[in-house]
Amino acid sequence: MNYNLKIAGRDVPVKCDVTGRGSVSATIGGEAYEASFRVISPNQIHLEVGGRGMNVYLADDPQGKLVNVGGTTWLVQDADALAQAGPRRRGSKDIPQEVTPPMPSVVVRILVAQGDRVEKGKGVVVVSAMKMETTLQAPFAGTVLKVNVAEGDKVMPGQILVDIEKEEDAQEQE
Amino acid sequence: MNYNLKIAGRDVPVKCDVTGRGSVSATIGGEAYEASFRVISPNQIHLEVGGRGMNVYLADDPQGKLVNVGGTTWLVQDADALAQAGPRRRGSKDIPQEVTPPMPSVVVRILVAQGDRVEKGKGVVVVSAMKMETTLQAPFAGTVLKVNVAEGDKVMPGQILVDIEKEEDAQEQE
Amino acid sequence: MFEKILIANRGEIAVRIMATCREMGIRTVAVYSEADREALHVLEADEAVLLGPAEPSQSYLNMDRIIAAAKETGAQAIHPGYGFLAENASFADRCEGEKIVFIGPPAKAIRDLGDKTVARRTMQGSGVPVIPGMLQPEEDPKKLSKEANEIGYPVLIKAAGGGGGKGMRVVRGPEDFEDACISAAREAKGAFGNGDIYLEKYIDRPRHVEFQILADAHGNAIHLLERECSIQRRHQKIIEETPSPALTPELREAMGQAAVAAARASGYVNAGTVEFLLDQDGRFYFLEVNTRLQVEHPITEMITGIDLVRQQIEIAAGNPLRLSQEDVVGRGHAIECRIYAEDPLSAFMPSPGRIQFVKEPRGPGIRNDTGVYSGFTVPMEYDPILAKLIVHGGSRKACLERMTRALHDYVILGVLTPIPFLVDVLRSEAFVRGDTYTDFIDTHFAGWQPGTGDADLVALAYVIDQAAGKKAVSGSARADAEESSPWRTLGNFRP
Amino acid sequence: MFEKILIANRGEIAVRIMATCREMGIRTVAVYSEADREALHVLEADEAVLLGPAEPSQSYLNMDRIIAAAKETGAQAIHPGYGFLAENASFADRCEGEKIVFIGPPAKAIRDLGDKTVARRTMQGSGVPVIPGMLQPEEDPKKLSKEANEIGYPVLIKAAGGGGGKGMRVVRGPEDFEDACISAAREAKGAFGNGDIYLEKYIDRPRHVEFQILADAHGNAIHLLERECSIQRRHQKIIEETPSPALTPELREAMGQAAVAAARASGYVNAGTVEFLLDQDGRFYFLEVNTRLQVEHPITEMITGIDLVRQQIEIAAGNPLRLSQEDVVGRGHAIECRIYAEDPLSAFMPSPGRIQFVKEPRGPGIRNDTGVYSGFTVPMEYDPILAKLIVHGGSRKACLERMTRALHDYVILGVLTPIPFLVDVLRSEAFVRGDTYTDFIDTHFAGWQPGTGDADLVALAYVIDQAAGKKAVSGSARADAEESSPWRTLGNFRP
Repeated sequence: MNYNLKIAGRDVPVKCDVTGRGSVSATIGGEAYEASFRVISPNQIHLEVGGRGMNVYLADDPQGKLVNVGGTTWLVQDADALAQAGPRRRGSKDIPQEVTPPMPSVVVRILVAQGDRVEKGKGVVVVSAMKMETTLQAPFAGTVLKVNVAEGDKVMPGQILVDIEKEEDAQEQE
Repeated sequence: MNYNLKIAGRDVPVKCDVTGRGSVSATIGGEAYEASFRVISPNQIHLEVGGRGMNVYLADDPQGKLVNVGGTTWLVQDADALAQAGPRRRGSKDIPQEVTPPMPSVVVRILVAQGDRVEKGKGVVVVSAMKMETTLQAPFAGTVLKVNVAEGDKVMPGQILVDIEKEEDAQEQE
Repeated sequence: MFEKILIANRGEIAVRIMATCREMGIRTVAVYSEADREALHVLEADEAVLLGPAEPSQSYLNMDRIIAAAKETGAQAIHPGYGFLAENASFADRCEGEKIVFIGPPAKAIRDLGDKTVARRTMQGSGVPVIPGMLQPEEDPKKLSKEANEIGYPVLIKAAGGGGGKGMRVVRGPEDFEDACISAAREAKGAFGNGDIYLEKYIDRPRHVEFQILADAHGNAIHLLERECSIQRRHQKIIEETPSPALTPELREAMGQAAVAAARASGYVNAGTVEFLLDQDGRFYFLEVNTRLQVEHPITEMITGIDLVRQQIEIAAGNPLRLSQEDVVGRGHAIECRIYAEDPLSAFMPSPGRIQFVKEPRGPGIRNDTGVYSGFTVPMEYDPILAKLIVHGGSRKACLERMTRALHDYVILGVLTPIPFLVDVLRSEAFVRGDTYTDFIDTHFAGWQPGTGDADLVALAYVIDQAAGKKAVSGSARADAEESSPWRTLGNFRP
Repeated sequence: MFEKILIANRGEIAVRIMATCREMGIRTVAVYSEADREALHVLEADEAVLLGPAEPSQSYLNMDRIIAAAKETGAQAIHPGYGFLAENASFADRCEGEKIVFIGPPAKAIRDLGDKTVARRTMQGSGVPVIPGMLQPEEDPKKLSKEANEIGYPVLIKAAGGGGGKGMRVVRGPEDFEDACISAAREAKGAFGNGDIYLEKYIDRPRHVEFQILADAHGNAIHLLERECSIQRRHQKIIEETPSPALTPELREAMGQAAVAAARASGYVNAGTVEFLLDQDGRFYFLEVNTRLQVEHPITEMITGIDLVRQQIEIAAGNPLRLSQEDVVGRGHAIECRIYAEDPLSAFMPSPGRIQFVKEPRGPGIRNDTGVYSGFTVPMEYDPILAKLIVHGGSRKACLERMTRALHDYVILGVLTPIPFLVDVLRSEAFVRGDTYTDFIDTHFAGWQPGTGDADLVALAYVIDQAAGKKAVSGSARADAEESSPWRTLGNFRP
């Protein structure tokens, strides 16, 4: 089977054949791997690669599959299916292209009103999660078309809190 | 729903109605109970009876359902279904009516041969599990019809290792 | 002794307090909000009472409901844990008025020590060194700037009403001073409903070293050695250890005595923590007293072998301390790592959500105080702490090795955690050397990124899970137990 | 220091040894039988080698395969754990011959101490008190009965070749003596391939008190205090504690010195245990030396804060002991309960099978050394020990409360365990009083039955699981989180 995986923002093409019960051969990026494995539980697989044994832990997640190897957890997504997936929690450091909270939160303050003109980076909504406030910024210069939430609303990642019409000349600024 | 349960050799008739999501009323033996519950995992239910909360843990078992309450685990069997179930691990203290091992084990020695006459309680087969030997006794006086196993065989509870024909007069001795 | 105690808190601290109560044969009452119906502290309690909606003001901060719950369930005492109502003097008053024992210090001690300038006056009055600066709050910017010149820049503006970095400003010179005062006062007003501010000499690159104290109602007061908590971000501790790599026996002795003096000066009863700043030259200054059980109390329990919650309950029941200062002997080294639900890759932004899977580390010297379990949904309304991993070792080195191992074996899937970040901090030369100052994270880990070494294995695990995982799950792992081993057998090993 | 160690064992002890290896940065090699393909010690190792079929003779006792595995994987040392090859002198010889370090005492010490009469001679020669009796094995029943008359009845017939109650007989008077000798010799021959027997004065209702010793290759030897292991059935320990409720400081001092003398007399190196019998009058007698890491070693680690496996590895690597006798200070109290797969209701018959579900106890002072997990099938071929629950507390009372609580919170479904039995033992007046003698179980718990108090709740849980459990499992517990609380809310509580 072939996969185009997205791991922490990197694209990783994978070719994989189950060569027998409990053993696979795979090509990841350029590298070839021979591995044997044992499914220990729905969340644990014991892997053996190059004579070295290790336990990996997995769980499905709304955004993809969470995989823990060697103490670090990664979000793995199937690039082909990514179109439908929500915004990535990780990777991209710059401002997301929509006004949406990075995590489930509550709207604390709304800093703009319909019709306001905003500069790129201006704070538009303040949300709060777990006692910490976060100010969501305008992704680009433009005009506020619509504010979709009210103070006190519970909001989720992917939900667009404010619609902003991008300015033409802002295009070039990007 | 009505159940006839067998718990540690005791018969326990139960009447139970789910009176709403997360709450039941039940009559157990003579006693009436009002309880609310929450399913925490496939193996854990949180119960609340008479203002007191407790966690119970459950798992299915070849012989019935294992239920842990207050630090003790019980084998609970549905009496109506018991006919098909294997021999009980617990409860009855006297010699089982067949020559069968109490746990998965290996046959170490066979002490009788076909045609032998045996007294009730005579050792007929020695099995071993976890470094401990156990001598299985004749359940009653009789004649050995057939020895069904050889030394070194792995045997399971319920499996009849030796067939013994009961003597008529032995009947009365019971 | 009490027969029943209500724990007015949630999460790991409520669970930890209940553990001691059960060992003492005391029945426990949990309180919970609608967001916490299946929280671990509810599952572990003997009884539980719903307080109200998720919002803290309507649940864990709702004094009326909590008092009523205690009366309804017949609880004779309330343990407030930390946070929420733990340092709320009026709640302590309420309890007293209702004849319910508040397991904590007297309301007056909470009130006096809660006001930073009052506390500074009390300490200075009893010979506890305080940071040079003002002993009274002030509003007039003119007067404040005069004070600033006397103290000498850099100065620190602080709020009299509370801590946590709210209303705090470092001012390097007179030019920015007035603006800083105004914004600090505004922030303080918002945070504590009290805009009072005052000035302290700003101490550069200090260590945060605190002493655990125990005082009973019979005039006995002792300290239980120190905890160094310099590893912080956003004024929030993330790693604590004891003993402090910075203390000499002499310094420990002196600071311990100051801590006990601070307890006596404030008429303190029950368990508390005296926080000090330790400067580059080994001078220490009183910072504040936390009038509650501290988040990081377990490391003290690990090296002293003393159960602090048991001590709190005994003291609250009016029993005299059975421990003398000589009985307190530190053994080995202990470190605590706080496991928050946060994303180390996005400025440690909170990461609530459903915990799909948890595997806790285990083994000699490892303790994990947790408030979550596989399948639990971490609410967004509360503090993001999931658990505290505490390890004990014979030496700081052995303790570090053990903690690194334990973090490596700690798997939490579903919410993000700083575990890989914590491992890198513990392995860093600066930490291993013990060069731990409050600016540690900013200095050494500003732009931290996780290693990407295992990315291929991650992909491999993913595809194996896709290819074989799902169907194999149904116990077919058992089935192929009879098949040929997945392991190389003798002869084709790669050494 | 070693870079890689092979652990020639399985189950909880293999897992526990690996934990210390990892903390020391040493890579681990597991060996396993076909019955252990998914055993925890295989999952936790860096590498693993299949030895062969389940039968111990073809796997964990197969010296050739184990030595070969060590060479193939490049392991520089082998830790034998306990049981299997741990006290096999020829295996120690084999390792030496192959230039692999055996993490244990020299072959000669194992051999000398393995022969009970040789050991008795050695000890008597160096002033360690031994039980009055013979110092040479004897076959001739006539001579033996002469000895018996000299010693005076009751006498104890023992096998020279080994312990565990095999070939052991108490004889109260001359009439039964000869038959007893014959059957004892036969049993000994069967068990140890050596029919030699000898006689000792039978000591009535003794306590079993053992001392942990550490000796390095440089002539340093110390003891790490005692463990009392009087709670036994079928000569198998089930509960151990330290300190012993029976020892005065003077007695502890004297026995500790005797233990160190025993170590020196036998040229002992590495960790070992000197077992004594303590009689009603406080006299103690040398019993035997266990030349390995003891099953119950963790309670010593809990009160001394010393990692015994780390010490074993350091000593085996040729390093001198860094500990002096003064460094060994006991703190608090520790108890271990062995969790076997056995049926407390059927004469503790072994209970192998698939573990459907495990929930381990957790909390301050609780340590669980385990070799199993949910879904693992416990093989029938090996020792039935599943785990060891160890707790530490400030006092014996606090420790008992903590252990009782921890056992109560320990859930294992699928195999039977003695947990309810252990709880009743710990709660019994005799145990609480510390009246612990080797006949404790026979005296107080012969016909033990579990309480039936909760039977109705068991039935209730069963029917709820039937009615609602199955469908609710699929996370619908989440769904009804929004519904009305299952808990009584204020107003209709029953106090």
